[in-house]
Amino acid sequence: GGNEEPANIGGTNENTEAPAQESNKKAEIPKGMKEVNGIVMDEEQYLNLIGMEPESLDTTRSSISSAWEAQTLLFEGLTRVEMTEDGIEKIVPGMAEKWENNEEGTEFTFYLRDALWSDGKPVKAQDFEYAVKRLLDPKTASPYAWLFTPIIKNGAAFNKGEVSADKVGVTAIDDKTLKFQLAKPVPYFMQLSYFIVMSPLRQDIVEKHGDAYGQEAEQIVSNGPFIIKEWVHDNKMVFEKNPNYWDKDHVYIEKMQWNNVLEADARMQALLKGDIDAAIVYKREWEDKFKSMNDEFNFLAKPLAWQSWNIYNHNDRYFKNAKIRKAFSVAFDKEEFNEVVFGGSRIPAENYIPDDIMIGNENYQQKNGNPKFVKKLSNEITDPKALLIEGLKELGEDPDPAKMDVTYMPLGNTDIARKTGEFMQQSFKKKLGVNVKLDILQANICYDKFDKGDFQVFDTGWIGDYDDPSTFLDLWHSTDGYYKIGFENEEYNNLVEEAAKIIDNDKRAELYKRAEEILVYEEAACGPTVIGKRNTAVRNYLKNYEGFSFAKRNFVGVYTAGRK
Amino acid sequence: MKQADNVLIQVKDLKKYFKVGRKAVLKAVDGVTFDIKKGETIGLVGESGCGKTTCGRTVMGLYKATGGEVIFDGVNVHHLKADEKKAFTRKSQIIFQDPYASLNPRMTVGDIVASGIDIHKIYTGKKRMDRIYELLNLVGLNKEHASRFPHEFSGGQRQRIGIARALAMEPQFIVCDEPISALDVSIQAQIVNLLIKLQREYGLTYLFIAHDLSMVRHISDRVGVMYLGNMVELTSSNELYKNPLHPYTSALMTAIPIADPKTARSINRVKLEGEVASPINPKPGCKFSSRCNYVKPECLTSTPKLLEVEKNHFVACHLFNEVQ
Amino acid sequence: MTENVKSSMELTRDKFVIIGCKDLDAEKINRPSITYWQDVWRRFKSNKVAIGAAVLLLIICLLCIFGPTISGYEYDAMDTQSRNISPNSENWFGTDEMGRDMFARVFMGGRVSIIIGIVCTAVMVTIGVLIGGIAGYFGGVVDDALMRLVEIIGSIPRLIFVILIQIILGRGMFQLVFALTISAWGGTARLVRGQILQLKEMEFVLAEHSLGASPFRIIWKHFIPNVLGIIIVRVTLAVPMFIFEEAFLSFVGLGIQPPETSWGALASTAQGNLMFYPYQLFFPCLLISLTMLSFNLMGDGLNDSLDPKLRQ
Amino acid sequence: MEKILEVKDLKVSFHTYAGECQAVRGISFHLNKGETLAVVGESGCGKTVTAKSIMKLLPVPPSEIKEGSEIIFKDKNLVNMCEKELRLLRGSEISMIFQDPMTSLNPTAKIGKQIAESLIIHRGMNKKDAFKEAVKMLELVNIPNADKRANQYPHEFSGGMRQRAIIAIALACNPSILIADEPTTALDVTIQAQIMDLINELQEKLDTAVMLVTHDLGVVADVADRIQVMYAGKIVERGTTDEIFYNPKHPYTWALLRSVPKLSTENKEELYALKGTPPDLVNPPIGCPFSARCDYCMDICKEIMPEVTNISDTQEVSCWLQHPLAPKVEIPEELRYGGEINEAS
Amino acid sequence: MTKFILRRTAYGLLTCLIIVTITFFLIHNIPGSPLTAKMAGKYLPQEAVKAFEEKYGLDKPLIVQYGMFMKRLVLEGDLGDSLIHVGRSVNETIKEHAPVSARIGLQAIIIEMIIGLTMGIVAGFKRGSWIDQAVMIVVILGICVPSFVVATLLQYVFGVKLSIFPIFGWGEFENTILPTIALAFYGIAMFSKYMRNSVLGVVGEDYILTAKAKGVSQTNLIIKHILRNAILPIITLFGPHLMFIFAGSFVIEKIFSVPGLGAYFVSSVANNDYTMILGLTILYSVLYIFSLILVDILYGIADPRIRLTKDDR
Ligand SMILES: Nc1ncnc2c1ncn2[C@@H]1O[C@H](COP(=O)(O)OP(=O)(O)OP(=O)(O)O)[C@@H](O)[C@H]1O
Ligand SMILES: Nc1ncnc2c1ncn2[C@@H]1O[C@H](COP(=O)(O)OP(=O)(O)OP(=O)(O)O)[C@@H](O)[C@H]1O
Ligand SMILES: [Mg+2]
Ligand SMILES: [Mg+2]
Repeated sequence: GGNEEPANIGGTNENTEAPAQESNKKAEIPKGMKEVNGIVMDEEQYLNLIGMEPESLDTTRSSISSAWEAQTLLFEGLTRVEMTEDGIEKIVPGMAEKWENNEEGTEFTFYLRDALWSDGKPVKAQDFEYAVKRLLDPKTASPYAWLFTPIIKNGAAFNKGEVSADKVGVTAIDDKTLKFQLAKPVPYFMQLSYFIVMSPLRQDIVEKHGDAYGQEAEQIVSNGPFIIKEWVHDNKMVFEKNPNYWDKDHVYIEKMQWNNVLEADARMQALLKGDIDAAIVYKREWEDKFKSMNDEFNFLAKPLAWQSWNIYNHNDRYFKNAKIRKAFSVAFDKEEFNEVVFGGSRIPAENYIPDDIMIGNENYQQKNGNPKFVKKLSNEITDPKALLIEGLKELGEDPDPAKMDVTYMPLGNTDIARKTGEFMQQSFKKKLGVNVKLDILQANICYDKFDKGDFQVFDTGWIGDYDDPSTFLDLWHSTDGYYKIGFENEEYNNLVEEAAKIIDNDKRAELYKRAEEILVYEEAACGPTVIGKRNTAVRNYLKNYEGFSFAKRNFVGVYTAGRK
Repeated sequence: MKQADNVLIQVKDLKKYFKVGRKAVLKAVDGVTFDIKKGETIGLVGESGCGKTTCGRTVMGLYKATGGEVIFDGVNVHHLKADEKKAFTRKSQIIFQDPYASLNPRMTVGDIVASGIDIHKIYTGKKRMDRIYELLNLVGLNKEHASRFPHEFSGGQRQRIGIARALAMEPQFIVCDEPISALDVSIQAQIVNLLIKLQREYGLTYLFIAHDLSMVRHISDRVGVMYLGNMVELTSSNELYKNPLHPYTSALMTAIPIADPKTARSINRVKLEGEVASPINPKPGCKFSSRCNYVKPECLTSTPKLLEVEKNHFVACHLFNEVQ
Repeated sequence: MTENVKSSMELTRDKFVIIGCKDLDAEKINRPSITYWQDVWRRFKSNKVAIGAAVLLLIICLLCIFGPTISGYEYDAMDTQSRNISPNSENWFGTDEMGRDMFARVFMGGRVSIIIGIVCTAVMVTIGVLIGGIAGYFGGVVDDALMRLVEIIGSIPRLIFVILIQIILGRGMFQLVFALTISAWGGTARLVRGQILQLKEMEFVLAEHSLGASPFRIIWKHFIPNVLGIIIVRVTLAVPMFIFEEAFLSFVGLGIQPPETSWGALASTAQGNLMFYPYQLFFPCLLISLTMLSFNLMGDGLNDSLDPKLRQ
Repeated sequence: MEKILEVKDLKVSFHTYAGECQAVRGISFHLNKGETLAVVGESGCGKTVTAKSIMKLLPVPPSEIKEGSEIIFKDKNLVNMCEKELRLLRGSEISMIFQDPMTSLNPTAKIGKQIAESLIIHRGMNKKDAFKEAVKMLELVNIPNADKRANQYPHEFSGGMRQRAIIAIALACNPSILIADEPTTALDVTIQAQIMDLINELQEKLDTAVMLVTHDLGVVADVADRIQVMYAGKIVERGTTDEIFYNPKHPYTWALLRSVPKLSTENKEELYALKGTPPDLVNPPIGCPFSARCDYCMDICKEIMPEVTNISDTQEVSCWLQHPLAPKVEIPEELRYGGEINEAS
Repeated sequence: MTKFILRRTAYGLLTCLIIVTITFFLIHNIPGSPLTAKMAGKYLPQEAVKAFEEKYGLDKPLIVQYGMFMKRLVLEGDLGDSLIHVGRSVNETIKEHAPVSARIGLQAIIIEMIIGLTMGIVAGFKRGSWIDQAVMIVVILGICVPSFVVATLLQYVFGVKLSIFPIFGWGEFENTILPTIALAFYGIAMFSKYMRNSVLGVVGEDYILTAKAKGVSQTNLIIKHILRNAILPIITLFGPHLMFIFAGSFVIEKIFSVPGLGAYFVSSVANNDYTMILGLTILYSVLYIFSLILVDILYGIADPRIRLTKDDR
């Protein structure tokens, strides 16, 4: 899911204000500059940025963010998100001009605006219908079908091949009207309406290229602000402004090159040298450097809907005991962890749900009064070792922690993973006195072991798929959830189930709060560590840049002024 | 050519061809037949490049024969199993023509000389050392030399190392491929004396390849003359020197240099004129025909066979066909 | 004929009596006879540079044994307050990003690296020489079969072996050595084979055949001394290669696991900090380089002593 | 006669494990234009070392040309010359036929190319012409099928053919000095004669001086103008061919001449051979090096190096027997009637 | 010769088949699946997994999958689609990225050969001189300083500080320069080390004296006489090295963002991208086998005494 950062000036509409005054001084437009929509900007509008190789540009068949980043430039869904003046993210019209839903929240109808594909054909409701059905079609084998199968009427049945496509609850009433019928009330359905996998697709184009669709620039016909001109695999992507885009007046960038720079240090060097205009900063030292160069760079920090935690195997000899889990959950300093392992580039976890997840149109944590369950647990337990010993006694194990062997499995064999492992190892040893062995393996093998339950403590996490607490909490439902690691709590199951049935966000927030409390405070099912954050260093002349967010019409309203 | 049972080695129609280039075949040895009796020395002389070395090596089984066979003591040298081969090497040895190349630069002379002793585990420890010193002494080197390496020696000294190595095995049969060519006359004499002495005492058999005809005559019982892969004449050494039949042999005899300045200056040698035939894809006919003063029409078409024209005097020449 | 006789005064008639040659065997051996290997060792010992290199290596080894103790720090003790500190009088090599003392870590890592480097190289060379020797010597079918084996082992991606070893055999030093050497010997084997193909055609090998030498003897006595030079080069190159490869394999899950460390691991970890804390990379690399310098000098020294032509 | 090369007090040592091996121990001689100087002597007495020293081809280390040694060619001392200057001389002015034909040829280069190389260097020929010339050279040294043979590698040649290839290389550039180190050992007598003729021709045509190292006294008798007998790193006797053959003065020369098998000797009859082994040059004897094997050894021989005695203008010998105090010793019987060493054949 | 090449090629095909077969069965024993790799630990219901497996035939017994793979490979020369890169065929990936790696590789090899061999020869020829010692230092640095350090430093000095070459990107010649140098660094060290060693062995040989006696200049002596005799070990190394370099260096390609094959070699195994692994393995083994055939042929050319076919002894 996408989340906007309150601190940032976003959206395109605000752009008009400031330039309004400047327009008086028309005569003074410096050489090499021009004025558009009242904004004074550089004559030539182009950007050089970093962009990872997308696995595919096929929106229904991709699953990683690097693909979504590029796709968001090319495709626009029914809606998009915009930041209101008071910093609240709001869903605003995209391809759909307006929409309505029935009371129970099981039927949504969208009315499309007049928009064109980059090849001049009109965007039709059928393009959306096709996209959703293709997503659900088992033949597509889309990795994201699962998110929609339980939601859309007959989605699951169609996905299993039990019913035909025309039974699926998505229909183009006419060229401009699209109707969704849902299998159950889905309080967060609108959050999905801007999800990239729901972007429209041209059946003729997709079928023409078959399985290979999405692999070459020439194949792509887009309806978003940009078109892709060139795609040299593993090297670069060149985008150009889409002349057919409905809001093209607010797209100032004429040309944009995304370079596939793999090495983080190289990116920083390139940014420093001026080869690229903005890049994500991954390291404290670089952060300091760019911050110190504030006459050249702006530094943007943006939390992400992404939470990491130590997950325990509840079937394990030791970790079936809540006291032991709690002891481990508090036995490391989260601030320190953030500093040592991530160079302070993330946010120490205080809650289970990341801080800027929304519920409806409100911030979830703020709505609940920010209970900080994770922090609370840490504050309460001052002597984790004693707790551990208690837990061991409860289990009838040898109460001497020194005799306890724990295997910690960090996620993968990256540098970060190893540092995480070593940090945890040292912390547990110091604070709990237990012996920790590290199990450093390739990520894929880690997941395999995790799936098989062959682990004790695993460093994993979750990236929210959409902007709602349920994307984090549904995971732990003991039968329907994802985590099959032995966590079973009836109350928790009930809470999650109930919340899924209603659309009243106040009620849901309350239910989720309790669920969160059970999860990390009472049961300590996992021990949250840090929340993701994206730090971006941006050249000063780059205006309105916020970095990638797949909920937004990226680079609409972005321009450069004063590039040398 | 059936011989009495004291024959040690029978070489029958031995052929050794080398492939050179795409289609060219170099017939280094092209059908050579002779036999060597026990305790006998056969000298092998001939123009340089005529196949003496190749013949010697093929007899030793070091080269695979292209055709023909070599019977040593009743067994075919070219069809030996591993252990038989080892036993065979105990009985027969070769002294290599090129002394330096045949010495491993990374072995001390002592070890080189003792190679055979070590391989066949004849002696060990002090006895081995003593034997090494004895051998070095035999060939006119001294004990001090045992711990030196081949490159520290002069040409003649190297050659003597090779001789010592071959003698170390106390073999019955030695192919001596120009064993004395790099030695000064006094050492030559010493080595030849040694070979003869060993032959007298132990009944050794030699195939003695050399260019020094007076030495060959001195040491050999019979001498074979080779020309371009063929044996052209074979007879006892005295007979050969007194009565060379083949035109090539005659030419060879007159070319012997004489260690006396006055005679040397006065002598007039028979010079071999004409183009030298090549062993690469040779033409049919007698190979010497291009340089022969007595060439006849059939010399150009048919290859003469080695025939016994006088008692124990074999010649391969059309001139002597009628004699028979 | 240039040397002038000393004064003629000493010349007395009684010295001019012919006595002939009596003591023909007057020769005495000035030096004890030695074999090739004894000679190699003698010359190696007298090579000052090589001995110096050996001493350097010894010092490094001693530091690896005692270094972690004399630093006064635990090699794995994290101190989040003193992270990334440049070398100073407290932390002689500085600290790493987790605040651990680099001095202790570098020499702790040396233990693993040196052992891995040497053991793996030894295994690799042994197998490689054996296989290469056999293939080169026998040629024909044997050569074909062994070289196909080299091709097969060399072509299957190494990572696959590594993962499978990890699954089937678990992790540990032995598995690590196994994984490191499983496909490394192929290169050595081919190198040795190539040299032997050349050596095989030398006359002295023919001579040895004529003496009835066994293949083993020919390989051992003639081929090995003559390919040893190249094997030494191979060894000097292989040791650092294994040191770095060890890091890679440890990262993908085989072999040593944190908090234990090795030079390769230290170097790799420091990679991300190269721009900011180059000393974190410098010290492990320095140690590897010093070790390799001593290996190289010893190798060159050994090589010189192996070549009788350089004998003095 | 014009001296083209003069060697003065040449001393060459090898630094070996056993100690300093004094391979050449102070020899002086000269070479006249157009003459053939034969160097004969015991195997290992330093002939090759002398020859290589003149070319300055001995590997340093272990070898060392001792200070005070002079090799004067065209008024220049080769000992002090730098590599660059030497390179201009080598092959063109002075060339050498090496003793060991197999190892002296580059195993990986075609014979033709190896011959052509010096032509390219010193005669400035282009590759093609040089190769053609090389084929001619091969023909000249009597290698049949020369055009094909030129394209073969050394290992495909027989010993004698290799030797002839080496000779071809040495003769290619018409040198003014030819050092031939046992050039005909591997050749049969007919070819040997032809090669010697070839060298003779060259000599006549270009006034080349030849230093011929050989064991074959037959060849020496045939071609040499002067002979120089070496023993254990020293020159023991020197003279014209006739002087050495008919009036040798040194017991070692006697021994050499006596060892030649005569056609009169019986088959397999024991040949005359020197007993014992030459001295070890690491510890050369202080006195006459031959003393230990000399039938006429005297006490003085073991103590003091004999003086050089001039027998005639051209003949010199270094032996105590020439000393006035020494007893008169007659030339051994077999050698006495010089002319009849061999039966007429 | 032709016979030899034919025979070796036939062998090569057979070997390749064995390699593919072994690899095929080995990789399916590696834990994890392409899907877990793709989803990076995200939730994936059974149905999605099934749909995916069906699409790529992963649900069939291994032996059937093998049959399908071989059939497609042999009949159509098609290596199948990547399991990770949606809709991307392995053939295409190789076609697109192999030339990139190969280009850098070839340039690197040329540099290695020229500089490495020169350094080795000079060091060996002037054994013990200061040049020799300087070369040794370079060699030690070359083998002890990891390629990522070399690459990063090059990038920093020539890309950032001096701004002579670009830091990233691909397409122009100037893009290839730094990666080439970084890649060649180790090879230079390796080849000069080996070369020095074999030159040392050759300079003492008698035929070098012969050449000197001809008055051959030093350069010619080295080129015409020493090089060819000393080159054998270099040839041996050259073969596999050629292949390694063609396969691309992950580290260097990553640092300079070169779109080569290197990354695919690493990620395909890590991601259980079976078809990609097999495709790359085939590429790799074909290159390897071919380079070894080349080596064996070069042996005979470098040293005429080495015979490819046994005949004489
Ligand atoms: N590289 C070396 N190291 C040590 N000693 C050597 C070396 N080369 C030659 N010698 C010694 O120098 C002496 C003279 O050798 P040289 O090659 O000149 O003999 P030569 O007269 O040519 O003998 P031959 O007729 O046998 O070739 C020999 O005793 C030999 O042992
Ligand atoms: N390995 C080989 N490959 C090709 N040809 C060869 C090989 N060995 C020898 N020959 C050729 O075989 C012929 C005979 O050679 P061989 O060495 O037997 O002659 P030889 O009689 O010993 O001569 P020499 O007296 O000169 O030593 C020569 O023409 C030679 O070129
Ligand atoms: Mg021969
Ligand atoms: Mg000599």
